[in-house]
This record gives sequence, structure tokens and C-alpha cells, in this order.
Amino acid sequence: MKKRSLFFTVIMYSIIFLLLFPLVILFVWSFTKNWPWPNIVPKAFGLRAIKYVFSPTSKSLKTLLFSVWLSSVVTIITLFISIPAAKALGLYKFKGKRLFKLLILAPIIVPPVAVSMGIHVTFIRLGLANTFLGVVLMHIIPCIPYGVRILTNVFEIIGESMEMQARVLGANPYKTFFYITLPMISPGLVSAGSLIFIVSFSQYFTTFLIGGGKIVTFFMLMFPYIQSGDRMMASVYSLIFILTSLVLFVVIEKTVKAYYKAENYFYI
Amino acid sequence: MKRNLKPYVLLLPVMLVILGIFVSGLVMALIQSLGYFPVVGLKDITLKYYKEVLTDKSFLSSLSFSLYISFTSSIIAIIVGILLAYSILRSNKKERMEQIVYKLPIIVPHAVAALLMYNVLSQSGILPRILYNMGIISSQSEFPSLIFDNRGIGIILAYVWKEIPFIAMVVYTILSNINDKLSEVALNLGANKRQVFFHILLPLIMPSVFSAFIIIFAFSFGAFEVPYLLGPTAPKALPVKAYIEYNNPDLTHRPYSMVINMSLTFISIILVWLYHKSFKLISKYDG
Amino acid sequence: ACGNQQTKQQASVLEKDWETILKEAKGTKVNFYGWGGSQMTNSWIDNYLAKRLKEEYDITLNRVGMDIDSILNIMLNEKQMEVKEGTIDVVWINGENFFTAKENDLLFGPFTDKLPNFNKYIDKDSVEVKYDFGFQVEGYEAPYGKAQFVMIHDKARVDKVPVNHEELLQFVKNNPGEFTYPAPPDFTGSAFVRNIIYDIVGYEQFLDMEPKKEVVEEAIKPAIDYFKQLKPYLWKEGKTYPATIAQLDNMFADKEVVMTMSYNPNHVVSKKQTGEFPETASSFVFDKGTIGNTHFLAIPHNAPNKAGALAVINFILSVEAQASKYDPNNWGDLPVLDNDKLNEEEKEVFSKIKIGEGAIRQDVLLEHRLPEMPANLIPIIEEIWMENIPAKGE
Amino acid sequence: MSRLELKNITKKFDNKIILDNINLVVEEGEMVSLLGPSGCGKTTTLKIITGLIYPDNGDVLLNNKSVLAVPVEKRETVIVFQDYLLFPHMTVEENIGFGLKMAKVDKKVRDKKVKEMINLVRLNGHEKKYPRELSGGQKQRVALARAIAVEPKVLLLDEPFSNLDGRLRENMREFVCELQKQLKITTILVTHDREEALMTSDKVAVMLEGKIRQFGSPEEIYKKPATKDVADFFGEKNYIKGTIENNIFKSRIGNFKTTFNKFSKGKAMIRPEEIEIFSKDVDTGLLGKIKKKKFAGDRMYYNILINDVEIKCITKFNKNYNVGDMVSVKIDFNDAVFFKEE
Amino acid sequence: MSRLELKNITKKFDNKIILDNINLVVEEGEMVSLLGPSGCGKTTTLKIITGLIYPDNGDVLLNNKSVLAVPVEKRETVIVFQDYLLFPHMTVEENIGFGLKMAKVDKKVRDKKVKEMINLVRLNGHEKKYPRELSGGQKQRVALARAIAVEPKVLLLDEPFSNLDGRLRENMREFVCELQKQLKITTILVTHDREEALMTSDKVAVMLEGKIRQFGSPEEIYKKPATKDVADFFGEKNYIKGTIENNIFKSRIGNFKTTFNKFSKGKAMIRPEEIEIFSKDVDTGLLGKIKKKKFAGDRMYYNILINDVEIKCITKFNKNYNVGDMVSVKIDFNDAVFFKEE
Ligand SMILES: Nc1ncnc2c1ncn2[C@@H]1O[C@H](COP(=O)(O)OP(=O)(O)OP(=O)(O)O)[C@@H](O)[C@H]1O
Ligand SMILES: Nc1ncnc2c1ncn2[C@@H]1O[C@H](COP(=O)(O)OP(=O)(O)OP(=O)(O)O)[C@@H](O)[C@H]1O
Ligand SMILES: [Mg+2]
Ligand SMILES: [Mg+2]
Repeated sequence: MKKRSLFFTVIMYSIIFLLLFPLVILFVWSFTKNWPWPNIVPKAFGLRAIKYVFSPTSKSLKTLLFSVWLSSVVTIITLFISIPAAKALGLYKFKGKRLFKLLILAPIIVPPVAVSMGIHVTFIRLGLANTFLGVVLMHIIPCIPYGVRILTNVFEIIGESMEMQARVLGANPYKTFFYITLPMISPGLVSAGSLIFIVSFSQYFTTFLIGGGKIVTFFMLMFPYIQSGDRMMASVYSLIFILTSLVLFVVIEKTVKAYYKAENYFYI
Repeated sequence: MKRNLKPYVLLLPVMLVILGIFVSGLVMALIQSLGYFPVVGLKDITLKYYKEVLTDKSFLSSLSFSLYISFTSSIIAIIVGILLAYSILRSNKKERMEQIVYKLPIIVPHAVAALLMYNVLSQSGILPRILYNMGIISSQSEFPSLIFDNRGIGIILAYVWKEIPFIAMVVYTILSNINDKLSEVALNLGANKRQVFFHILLPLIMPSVFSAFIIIFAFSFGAFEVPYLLGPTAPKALPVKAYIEYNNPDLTHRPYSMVINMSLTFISIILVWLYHKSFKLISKYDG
Repeated sequence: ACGNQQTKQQASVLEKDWETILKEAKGTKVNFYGWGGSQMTNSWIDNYLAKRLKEEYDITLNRVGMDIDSILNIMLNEKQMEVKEGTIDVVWINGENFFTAKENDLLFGPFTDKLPNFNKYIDKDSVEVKYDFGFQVEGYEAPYGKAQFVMIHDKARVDKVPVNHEELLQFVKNNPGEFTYPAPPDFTGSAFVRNIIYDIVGYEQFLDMEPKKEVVEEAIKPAIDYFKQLKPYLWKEGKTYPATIAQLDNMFADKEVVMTMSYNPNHVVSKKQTGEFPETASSFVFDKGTIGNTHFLAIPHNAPNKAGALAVINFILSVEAQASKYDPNNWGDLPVLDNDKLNEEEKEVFSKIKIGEGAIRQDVLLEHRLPEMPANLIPIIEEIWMENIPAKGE
Repeated sequence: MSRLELKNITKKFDNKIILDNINLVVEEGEMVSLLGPSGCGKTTTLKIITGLIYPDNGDVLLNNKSVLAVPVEKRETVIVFQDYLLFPHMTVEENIGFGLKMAKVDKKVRDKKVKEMINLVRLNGHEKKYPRELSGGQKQRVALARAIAVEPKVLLLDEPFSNLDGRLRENMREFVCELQKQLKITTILVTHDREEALMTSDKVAVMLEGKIRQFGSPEEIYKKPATKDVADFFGEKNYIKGTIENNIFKSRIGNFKTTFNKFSKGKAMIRPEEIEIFSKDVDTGLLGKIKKKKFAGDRMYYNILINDVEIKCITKFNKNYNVGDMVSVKIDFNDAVFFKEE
Repeated sequence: MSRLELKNITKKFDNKIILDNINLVVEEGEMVSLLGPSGCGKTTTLKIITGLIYPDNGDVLLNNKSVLAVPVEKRETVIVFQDYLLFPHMTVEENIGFGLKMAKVDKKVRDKKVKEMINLVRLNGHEKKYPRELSGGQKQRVALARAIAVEPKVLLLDEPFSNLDGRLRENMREFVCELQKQLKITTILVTHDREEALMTSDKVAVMLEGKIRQFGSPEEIYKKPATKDVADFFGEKNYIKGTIENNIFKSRIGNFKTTFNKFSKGKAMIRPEEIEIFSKDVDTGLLGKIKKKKFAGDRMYYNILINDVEIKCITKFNKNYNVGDMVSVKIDFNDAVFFKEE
């Protein structure tokens, strides 16, 4: 039956190694005071950055928690509005479908600096600037393409027949959604959700503008260090950033899997 | 009647956000690109900025540099990403660490990815150090310059590194959920593993790959961080040009930035559209 | 109508006496916006400034690390929408950005005369207080600290430092591939280019030069030729340049190049403290001098807590704060107080501070200090550099 | 518990007419079989009744009220799909209980009902399995149980027994019929098994190429097919050309008495099972030669040559002759159906 | 063109034995029917033959060589799945041509072959459709054509006709049989249609609960079922308890002559179609009363009470009696099968 192929195992590990290697360096840099050429291991280690990040005056951890909360809200809302859109694009034929698909890509196609000013002005007008809600709304925009696109593909594959069956058995559209659609798309939801979270979690420019400094996210603390080339600080912040997301995703994936017993739901 | 409206109703929330918020921003960018920016005293609508920017020699070289970076990185990412996803599937055992760790680069923001590439690939990076210590190169300068070079290798690698897991994740999600039975049928009909991959699995994941390609292409075409941090002094990628103009403290330069941004947008749309067309020719199985 | 109201409000703060302002400021929160890319700077503000302000005035200082570009955009957009209660109370600013902000009526003021410490300690007539990159300050910003361009080298790898452009050229020819500078418009790279220009053609002519490309081009032609001469011996044969000073610093730290540079004379000390630079790193300046500038603090026109902002800026101008800031263990930023206006006790405070190994003494720096170029010339120079240096000669 | 009526239903796919002006009335509690060749539009008809597909034209009435505007889940017309469509993320139990859960039936009542259904479809021991772990027939039974559990007003069965073995099939069929009669569930059964259709249903509708060609009682349909197409659909027939004169049917295989007299030239349709054969010493006036023979359990299929005309004949399995044998043949033309020659 | 042998095949799922020591030999070019109730392990057996499932024990031999190590795609044993499993991204044409394409058959040859197959399964006009646009029966035909197109050595058919109407079914069946004989393709047919199994196959294997209970020619299986379970599987039977003494079977419904003499106490199994009824003026020595009656097209199902014993009886449809009628009954005990009473 399914034999593990040596060839593909080797390929897999090679690629994974290449992907992880830079992260190992990042980890080393988090504790590296200096590392002159041509040393393979750093000359001196230090805890300056770690100490700073964990010192209460830097507010890093508080900000981290807040960022996680903010991005979770963004993720949930984005998924919530992406699911119906993805369903429409994945299952139905209708006029203007192409145009809608393109429109949904727009936030990726148009560079954020181009639209941010107009949006900021609009948000000031609506009283959304410098508010949590404003930042959430702003974050949703670049997340939409990821959410909708991925879920559209999922809907294309699972089709509508299961939903129909549920409707026939007396489930109204809401129940159909919760009992049938949601569990069936749950693997896709996890993928899409992770991406959305990351996109939101690493928004910089727009958070500044719309949050006006009132809403401070973890990435905003971290980015200046990347720019200023303080590799130790940048590495520690990145490390925390990555670990937080990772832990979150693993937990969510496991929970969803346990809850929905997610397996091969996709019927063709 | 009512049924025909259904897809539109479903699209409504997303469209509200996109049209309501996003497009309002876009309109302002468009207006500014036409030279109308009253707060700083620009009040005439003019095509002057377009003319200036588009006829500038460096615009073309920046454009081709950007295109080259996005295409190359996206295509490499697609190929390796699919290969990775398939490899994981083929060496499959459930719940293994590998399935989680390969996704790590997805979590890494682009700016950090640039930093990582710098750490590894610059002439003082870890890679030349290893080569030096193995005696393969005898000085830093023997290591090819991959960062800040005008072939954009550093940028491309940063994108490739970031996007491979993204592609792999998208593909793996779909791949692992494609009814195993279809592969069984194909095998049973005499297709070998390779044929199963190319004739059954690949066509079935094609729509997703297609989406993913568009996403990463459009993104790398329009984002400034990575080329800004790893790119050569000249030619500059278009988004970097736009970004620098945007940050010009002289606010009357804003229209230049917006012209570049609008051009980026326009070119992206054309490319996406062309891609759509050509994709339809290759695969009839489009949702 | 709106404008009127605003001036009234502005006037109202400035009309009050200092006691009332302090009373009003008590217990409030002040949003302090500025660049957040230096851990030492951040730590100084968070650990020293914020703490002392709380103790002294019961003011909560909220530091927001943000690029000046973003800050300007926020202010500009708020202006556009006529937002009366903005988000920012104090902005760390200087140069072209100040000019832009002032030109576009984004700033509150003039306010400096209201500050007791400004009146007491600052030499109001000094060029560096009256002008910021050649622009008139007119009381719309108060000095925060001083910076001066310095070159940094590694003593272990450089025997004799070049003290003018010719020696630099010779040095680079002798050590090909070991030197480079960040490409303008990087702030420091741009300053390096100007410094070389000053070294070659002198600085006086620029102070009132017409901001026209042809004029500038003509004036700096010898310098441009010099850069062309320099180019083939630079790192990667001058085909490309680090995009930011940060990259150059890292290349220096990794021993990829033997020199770096900074607009902060104490930079080398803090980098040595963090362990990034080798112990043998040290600063030097050209004989003819290097460019110095001052960085400032301003208050946006729609700052929600102007009284608090005034109190904070006033405190920063105190001997205690400036001295703490000057300590390389904290930040190492040059003080802006006029030495002549300090009493002995106060002078003592400054002289007790040990400046770090490798930094240049303050008096030496001041001897070699040249004024910044007017800001409107800078983009022109950057453009000329861009057109002539990296692209050509491929 | 409803009267179902289809009125002038028309449906096109890709501009090809799939359903062409369908009219059908199923009275309350009646069981109607819908028969027709593959691809004739049966599934489409059922989908229109439940509301999963919108007709291009025409109306669906339940108790004389149009239900086109009623959403699927409120119609109480439940369909058992040809391809099961079990929810892959639910166990057998959960699948069967789904409809009841949706109707907010009390958990205890639901559990009891589910248990009952599992017993009835004989899936004890499989309660906790997921669909991917079931055999084809097991899946089909789950689908059936799931639909019946909700006791719908109208039950639409799309070949619900096709993957069951004969015995199980009979059992299931009986069980469905009983339940249907007892609860008076209006039912439409799509089946390919002609015998099933004839035996179980009150009425039979024969659908050919998107049209309902005949609708009547099983006996009517079988004995008096409205057209040759309908007759053909019920298995292979013998068609014997000939002329009718004075109640005598004259053909190449001989002349036969008949009561039929409507036209003079045509074809007599004789069902293979209406032809009897005897050993050649029995005199029937007609001799034939066995050309082909096939064993089919309880019956035998023979092809017999009479005057070069090949006649098919089905007999009891115990009438055993060999290929080449001469036999006496008896054909009863009173049961024959005549079609006019075109 | 191969001899297929299963040797002691055993397979468990979740520690439940599904296949229990299966042995089966299919000679070259033979057609064997595999019969058995739903869930007994038929599909699993086929999957083991093709290599999609590994047996826990035992061996699969093709031409006396074990093929367990041969990968699926090299075995040339093609299965037609119960649930079609068409490739959703390919048209009908492409689906059918898939196997040939994989075998790198020349495009022209392939196209011709595909065209031929489409004609044979009667899907002209549907060539360009995607599976989601097909009806159930159409899908099934595509699946069949797709498998046959590659002309495998061993063809495994898992209820390939279950969704086809009777006529099409007969056609398809004939077509497969002819092809199979012509190309000498060793074939296993899983079917729920007993008649189909008996009519088409050289041998029949009856599988019950994961074991092969009887393997023999259709007539053998039908006439001499090895066990009561096998007999039962072939439809409802009459079992009459009684004793046998001196070639006389004594029972509550009377005494009958028989040739059987192996044991003295047991059950006589009489098939309903072996019982004949006549109007009561015909003297058969046995009178009964019609209790139930069911029309089934070419036959009638009667339940008759004889001395309170209910006897099932299937007659030709033209023997029409009404419930309550008294009829003469004729039972031939020579054809009866006797089972010893336990
Ligand atoms: N993956 C599995 N896990 C657990 N049990 C399984 C699995 N696959 C099949 N079974 C069980 O094995 C038994 C035999 O299944 P199989 O599909 O071979 O039956 P079948 O004879 O083909 O039945 P049918 O005629 O209904 O298709 C069934 O009881 C089924 O529930
Ligand atoms: N979505 C569709 N697009 C195009 N044609 C379709 C579609 N659905 C069904 N058809 C066609 O409509 C016709 C009727 O299909 P339907 O499923 O109703 O047949 P059916 O009577 O149920 O057949 P079967 O007995 O084979 O299941 C078929 O020819 C089929 O190919
Ligand atoms: Mg159908
Ligand atoms: Mg099966």
C-alpha cells in the first residue's frame, strides 16, 4: 500500500533543512554579542536583548498579548466574511464573477502606501482613526485575499452536495453551516486562519497610520530594530514573534482536529 | 430571481470592506497621482506626473527588475512548494513534527526574512563563513555577491524562502484531502506514481496553485520591504521607488509616488488578467 | 472659523503662566512620538525620562516608536480632516521634516520662550538653535540633543586614519573593497556625501545657494568626480552600496569592511557596549571638520495635551536630563545647553560623566563642527549622486 | 401526508431540454414508481420536487399549494440520493440522527429512534463507524435510514436499494413499504428493477427522454403499454409482423385467432414469458427448434426458430431442453398487444 | 489472459476479521461471479487482488506467481468501482482514455478506441461532459468503459450495472461477456442480481461473513446449495418440516414421494417457483387457499395456506387467482433439497 518513499523523504528533509537553517541562525543571533568574520560560532554571547524585552518598562509582553488579541479578532472577522464570499466564488456561476475575483485580490495588488492615506482620511472622518476598531478594519483588508482565495478552493473541491443533503433533511441554512459546512471546511479554515493571523500580526505601516500610535502592536516595537540593524534585538523580537504564532497555530490546529475529527472530508 | 441574487448577497460583506474602505483609499491615490493634493498646495489636475515618471529611463529598468524578481521568485516557489507538499505526502505519517516545522517561514514577516537572508548570504554571512572554513573560498570577496546585487538574487531567495511553505501549505491541504481513492483508481488503471501526480493530483490542485501564484506574484510585485532591504542601489524595484518618493519630506513629491503606485497596480491587473487567460487555455478545470 | 478657534486655543495655553501650565500638566499623559530603533534611546526614555517625569510632575510619558514619515503622514491627514484633538503631543524631529511640518502649518508655536529652562540654559542666538538645516526655527521646536558626523574605524585593522578626502582616497586605493558608504537617501550616507563635498569645495557657498539643480551640480562637480574616482575601489567595486547605515554597521561588525560612520558621535561607545563593535573600534573626524546638527522637539498644532508637552520639553532641557542623556551608559547624546550659562555646580555634573573609550571629546568635536546644508539642497544632491554614481560606469 | 403534484415542469441544462413538460400527481400516501432508462431525467425530477433545482417552467404543488418559494429545509420532502452523500465527518449514528437533531427532537427520543433505525437497516455493530469505513450497501442503508428517520411528508427514493443483495433488498423494500403505508408517506421510488416497481407501487410512471409516457397502475403499464417504447422498456419482446383479417392474425409463423380488430396491418407483441413450450409430442400446432438456451436460476431463456423467425421464450427452470431439440410451441394471441405498422 | 488464485487470504479491519481464509481460483478467461450480502467483504477481496489493500495473510497468484510485491499499476488487474470514482477534472472522453494515455498508446489509436467505447456504452453526445453533469447510470457506464478500454488481464467488476435500467443492463452485460470471452479476460463480477450471476458466469462463488461458502457452476449453486445459508441467499424459500421413511416425505401438508433417503428427520426446501397451482377442479391431491397475492410483471407471487402452513409460490402472470380462492397445488418433491434438522 502506502510505502514511504525514500526519495521523497530525502527531498522533504532537504527542503525543510533549507527552510529552517536561517531560523537557526536567527536563534543564535538572539544571544550573540558579536560574531566577526570568519567565525562559525559567535565570539561573545549576551542577554542584553532578552533582558530588555522582558523588562516591564519595555512593555513588550503586554504589547504581545494585545497584538495576539487584535490579530485574533481580525482573523475571526475576516474568516467570518470570507466564508460566504468564498462559497459564492467556489460554488456558483454568476455574472461578474471574474471581476469579483479580481477585486478581492486588489488589496494585494495595490501597494498599501497608495491607499493608506485615503483610508486614513476616511477613518478620521468616521472617527475610526486611532481606535481599535479602525485598526481591525484596516487589517482585514490585506487579509481578505488570503481568506477568500484559500476557502474558494476548498469550496470548489467539496462542492455543494453535502449541504444540499443537509437542507433536504430539514437543516436550515444556519444549521447546515454549523453542522456540515464548517466541519467540512475546517482544515482549510485552519490554513486560511493561520495566514490571516500572520498577515495581521505583521502589519506595520497601516497600523501606525490608523492606530496613530494609540494602538501599538508587537510588530511595531520590533520593526525599528530590524531597520536599525540591531541584529540581537531584531532576532529576539522575531523569535518571540515566531514562537508565539507557532504555539498558537499548533494549539488551534490540534483543537480543531480534535473537535471536528478533521480528516479527509473532501469528497469528489 | 431570488436565487440569482444569492452569490451577490454572499459577497456583500467582503465587498463592503473592499469597496467601502479600500476603494475610497484608492480613489484618493488616483487623484493624487493626477497632481491634486490641496493640503500641500497642489490643486491642478494634470497628467504631467505620469508623463514624467513613465518617460523616465529608470522607470523601465525598475519595472523590468520588479517583474523579473516577482516572476522568478514565484515560479521557483511554486515548483519547490509543490515538490515539498508532495514529498511530505509521500513520506507521510500522521501528526509528525515535519508537518509543522516546514510552515515556520510563513510566520516570519518579510522584513525578518530579509534579515535572515542577510545573515546567511551576505559576504559576511554564515554561508561564506562555512565555505571559508571548509577551505572552499579563501576570502570574503570570493563569495559571489548575492545581497544588494543587481541580479536580485538575495531578494529572490528571500521571497522563495518565504513563499515555498505558503505554497506547500496550500497544496498540502488540498492534496491530502483529495479523495485518496482517485489515486487508487488511477494506479489501478495502470498509471505509475509519476503519472498519477501529473494527471490526477496536479490538475486537481491546479486551481489552488493558480490562486497561490497570483497571491505571491502580486505581493512580491507590490511590496517594498525585501527589495528595499536587500536590493541594489540601482536599479531599484518599483515599489522601493514609490516608497522612497512617498517618504520624501517634500510633500509635493507625493504625486510621483502615487503615479508609480498606480502604474504598479495597473500592470498587476493586466498581468493577473493575462495569467487568467493563459491558465484557462491550459486547464479547463477552473472554478 | 476653525482656524480662529485654534489660534485662540493655542494662545490660551501660551497665555497662561508657567505655574498654571504645570498644574494643568499634572496627572496627564503625554504622547511622545519619535524614532524607536535604538534600544539605548528607548531605554533612556522609558527608564529615565518617564520615571523622572512621573516623580516630578506626575506626568505619564507614553513613548511611541514611529518613523518620522509616518508621524508626518498622521499629522498631515489629521490636518486635512481638521481634527482638533490629535494624537501626538511631542514629536522628535529635525531638518527637512521640520521644514515640511512648519510649512504646512502642522506645528504649534512659537512656544520655546515659554520654557523656563530654554530661557535659562540655551544660547538663543546660536546658529544651531536658530536654524535647523538652514531653516529658521522661530520657536517652533526646542533643541533636544546634538549630533555630529564621525567616521568609525577599527584600530586593529587601520593603522593611520585618513583625515581628509585625499587621504581617504589613498587609503581606499590601498585597501580595495574594504570601504563603502550607505547610498543616499540614507541619512548617514547622505551626510557622508555632504561631508566630502565640504571637504573638497568648502561649505560657505551652500548656506545661501539657490536650490536649483544646475547651480548645485556646478558647485559640487569636483566632489562628484572624486566619488567617481573612489568608486572602483569601494566594496563590490562600487557597483552597489548598502541601503542603510544599519547594514554598513553590521558589515563593520562582521569585519566585512574596516570603517563605518555615524551621525552620533557616541555611537561607537554604545555599539561597543552592546558588544556589536569590537573593542578596538574608534571614531575620528576630518581635519576640516564634519557636519553637525541638532535634533529637536516640536509640538503638533493639534496636540491634545499641550501643557503636558511643554512640561516634558522643559524637563528635557534641564541639566539633570541633559546630563543623564549625555552619559554613554544611557545614551551618549551631546547636550544642547550653553556651557557659559551653567554655574560651576552644573558644569561639574557634566564633567563628571566619563565619555566612553573610542569617542571624541566634546570640545574636540565642537572645534571640528560644520553647519548643515540647507535642507532644500539635500534632495538635489542626492539626486545628482544617484544619477552619476551607482548607475554609471557599468 | 400530502398530495404532490407536478405541473408542466420543464428544465434545461446547457440549452438541452432534460425535462419536457412533466405532469404527475401523487395522491396522499400513495407510492409511485418512476421508471425510465438511464439519463432520462429521473434524478432531476426528484431534485426539483425537493427544491434543490429550480425548474425553468412549471410548478410543484404540495396539497394544492405551490411550494416553489418554500426553502428546501421547510418542504419536508426528503430525498435519498443515488450516491448516498453521507456526511463524512459523522458516524453512522450521527448521520442517521442528523435530521432529528435539526428538528430539535429531544436527545433521548432521538437516540431511541436512531437505535430503532439501525436495527431496521441491520447496521448493529457499525454505529460508530465513519462512512469511509462502510461497504457500498452499508452506506446505502445509512442513507435510507437517515431519510426515513425524519418521517417526511414526501419521501423520494432514488434507487435506494441498488447496492443491496436480493434478500436485504426485499427486506428493506418491505420495511419501507410498510412504514410508508402506515405513516401515509407520499412516496416516489426511482428504480431500475422493473419487478420492484411493479410489485411495490400503487402507480407507475414511465419516463422516456424527459417525458412521462405512461402513468397508471402496475398492471395497466405492464399489460397495456401505451407505446412500443414503453413496452420495450419492460424487457425484450417478440414482435411478429402480420395482418389481421376477420379476427385472424396472419404471419410467417402461422395464423392465429385473436379478439383484436382495430387495424389490418401491424405487429403483434408477445412477451417471452407468454410463450409456452412442450416436448414435441404435445401437439400445439406449432413446431420450433431450440437455438439458444440460458440458465437463470428459477427460469430458462430459450431462443426458438419457427419458420426462420426467432422467438424468445422464458420458461420455468424445470423445462429443460437442449439446443437443437424440436419442441412444440404454444402462443396465446389473446394476450398479445398490437401496434400499427408505420 | 491469466489464471488468478487467492490463497488463504485473511484481512482484518480494526481487529475485526473481514476476510477469513479466502481461497479462490479463477481460470484463464473464466468469468466468476462473487455473490454475497452487503458488507460480507466482496469489495475488500477485489481490492486485495488489485493491490490496493494488503492482505494480513495469504497470497495472490497470477499465473502461479505471487504478485503481492507487484505495485498496483503493474498488475494489470483493473477494477470498476462500485461508486464510479470518475476523475472530476476530466471529460467523459478523457476519463475513458485515461488508461490508454498512461500506457502511452498512440493518440490516434487511443481516440479511435475511446470512440468505440463510447459507442458501446451508448454515451454518444456526452463525450465532452464532466462527471458532475452526468446521471448516475451514465457515470457508471463511463467507469465501465474506462476499465475495459485498457483490456486488462484481470477485470474486476464491482456491481457495475447496479444503476442501469434493465434493458441497458442486459446490453452492457452481453457486451462485457462477449468482450470477455473474445479477449479471454479473466473476470470477477460482484453483483447483487442473482439472475445476472447465474446467467453470465462460468462459476459462482457465494461469500458469507468473510468466508467463501460455496464455489461451483451456476446450476450447482442453484440446485444444490451447500448450506441453508447459501440457499437462503438465493431468495425466499419454503421449508417444510417432516420425516422421511421409505422414500416417503411425511409432513403437515401431506405425504410425498421422494428419491431422497439420507436421513430421517429434516426440512425439505421447496423453491416457490417449483410449486404450481391450478384451478381447484384440477385434481392434484392438495388444496390450498390464496392468502396473499402480488403482481410482479411477468409473474405473480402467491402465499397459499395449506393446513395452516403458509407456502410461497411464484407463477406465470397469467395464472390469475384472487385472495380467498381455493386452488389445487402441485409440489414436486423430486426437486426438493433436504437439510437435516439440527
Ligand atoms: N476502512 C475500513 N475500516 C473499518 N471497516 C471497514 C473498512 N472498510 C470496510 N470495512 C468493513 O468491512 C466489511 C466488508 O466491506 P466490503 O466493502 O468488502 O463489503 P462488500 O461485500 O463490498 O459490501 P457491499 O455489497 O455492501 O458493497 C464491512 O462490514 C465494512 O464495514
Ligand atoms: N449539471 C448538469 N449539466 C448538464 N447536464 C446534466 C446535468 N445534470 C444532469 N444532466 C443531464 O441530464 C440528464 C438527466 O439526468 P438525471 O440525473 O436526471 O438522469 P436519471 O434519470 O437520474 O439517470 P440515471 O438513472 O442514470 O441516474 C442526463 O443526460 C444528464 O447527462
Ligand atoms: Mg439518477
Ligand atoms: Mg462493496
